[in-house]
Amino acid sequence: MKITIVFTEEGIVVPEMVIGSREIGAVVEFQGLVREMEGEEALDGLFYEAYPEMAEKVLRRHLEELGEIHGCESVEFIHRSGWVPVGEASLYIRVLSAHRGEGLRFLADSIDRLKQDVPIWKRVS
Amino acid sequence: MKITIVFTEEGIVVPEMVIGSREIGAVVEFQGLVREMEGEEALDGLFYEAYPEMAEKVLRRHLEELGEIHGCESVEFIHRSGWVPVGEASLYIRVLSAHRGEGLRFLADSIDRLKQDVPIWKRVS
Amino acid sequence: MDVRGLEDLAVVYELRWNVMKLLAFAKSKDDFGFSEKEIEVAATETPRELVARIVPGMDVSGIRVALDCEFADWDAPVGDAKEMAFLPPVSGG
Amino acid sequence: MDVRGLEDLAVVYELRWNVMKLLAFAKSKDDFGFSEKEIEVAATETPRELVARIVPGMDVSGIRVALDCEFADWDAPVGDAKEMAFLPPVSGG
Repeated sequence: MKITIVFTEEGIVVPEMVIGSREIGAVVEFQGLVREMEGEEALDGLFYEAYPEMAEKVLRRHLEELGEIHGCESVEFIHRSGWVPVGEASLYIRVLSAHRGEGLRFLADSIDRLKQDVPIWKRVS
Repeated sequence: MKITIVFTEEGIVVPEMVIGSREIGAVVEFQGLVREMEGEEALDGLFYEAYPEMAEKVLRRHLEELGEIHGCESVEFIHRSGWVPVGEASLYIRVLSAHRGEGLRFLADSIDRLKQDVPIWKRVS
Repeated sequence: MDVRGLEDLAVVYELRWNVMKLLAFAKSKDDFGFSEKEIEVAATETPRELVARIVPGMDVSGIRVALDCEFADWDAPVGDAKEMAFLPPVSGG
Repeated sequence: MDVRGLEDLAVVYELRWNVMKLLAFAKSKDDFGFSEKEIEVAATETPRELVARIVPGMDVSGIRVALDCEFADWDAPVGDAKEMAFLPPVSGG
């Protein structure tokens, strides 16, 4: 499985889509946007902090495992750090796979695993 | 829930994203591409036929129900008909929701329901 | 319209004939030999009776029928519907 | 290196001191009072011992420790690791 992981301080730009195989039947994309309401509080944005070297390593291992489990073709994963204003994306994921089921499961699992132990933190200010 | 359904004979162009609320936290997009191998056979593409008036009606009812069930903000649904070459999209769906779980479930269910009884057919030539 | 029971309904319908548009999709086009056709139909006639009349011996098992863009019963009268569609198993997506 | 057992390993390690980079992330920065710091560490010292030495009384429950970008055990010797990181519960996404 082809895995691309990017941590960036800049605004996320959706990468151009390259369909490398005539056997890709499903493209699943996810964007996580910063929301205004976090609990009771109205925010202007969130500040993300990462330990990028470790985050890359831990995340890559998860994505490789999920690739084995679900059998997808490729994943592009972008996480923004620093200040992210409300309405902008902190996270972008694109999964290419033969069928939708495996792409959707890969996507859901990859976000669950991101939130499990990948060293990235957000704070309100 | 805001529902947009389009049937088109043209190539699908991903519509510009409009985030209408500061409470949207998840954008889930799906593209279904025509694959070369259908069973044993190598294809150049697929021909899609629709009964668009009824497809729109049946699909809208499904999406409204799923909106009640999962509580999403909006869905844009585009299905192409006519000849679709391998590697191009026959289907595009974008769901906006507060959280990823509801958006992912909405997306998965909407494709299941599409394939259940929405009057659209594909054939090899 | 003052209708008190099924028999009265039948009497009322018996008097009415509609011009109905028939649509056959996908494989049904081959089965029926047309994709679109106009035909006179009595309000009391059922889709199954209509098919038996226009394509005798036709087997509609596996095919769904719709009236005015709603799934319908093969054995219920068509009433005032203006459009009947024959729908083989769908395969969109 | 010719090592035959844990005791030999301890002897070998005892002799070695590393300069290690410590990293504290998120809330740990406040707890530790630094975000980055260099410190001399014996190969036999455990992360828990190191923390007790540099921030006496510090409670590390809920915090994970990593050595060279891998999750590590609070109670295993740091060995040759060059970087130790203190990781409060993550919240990315």
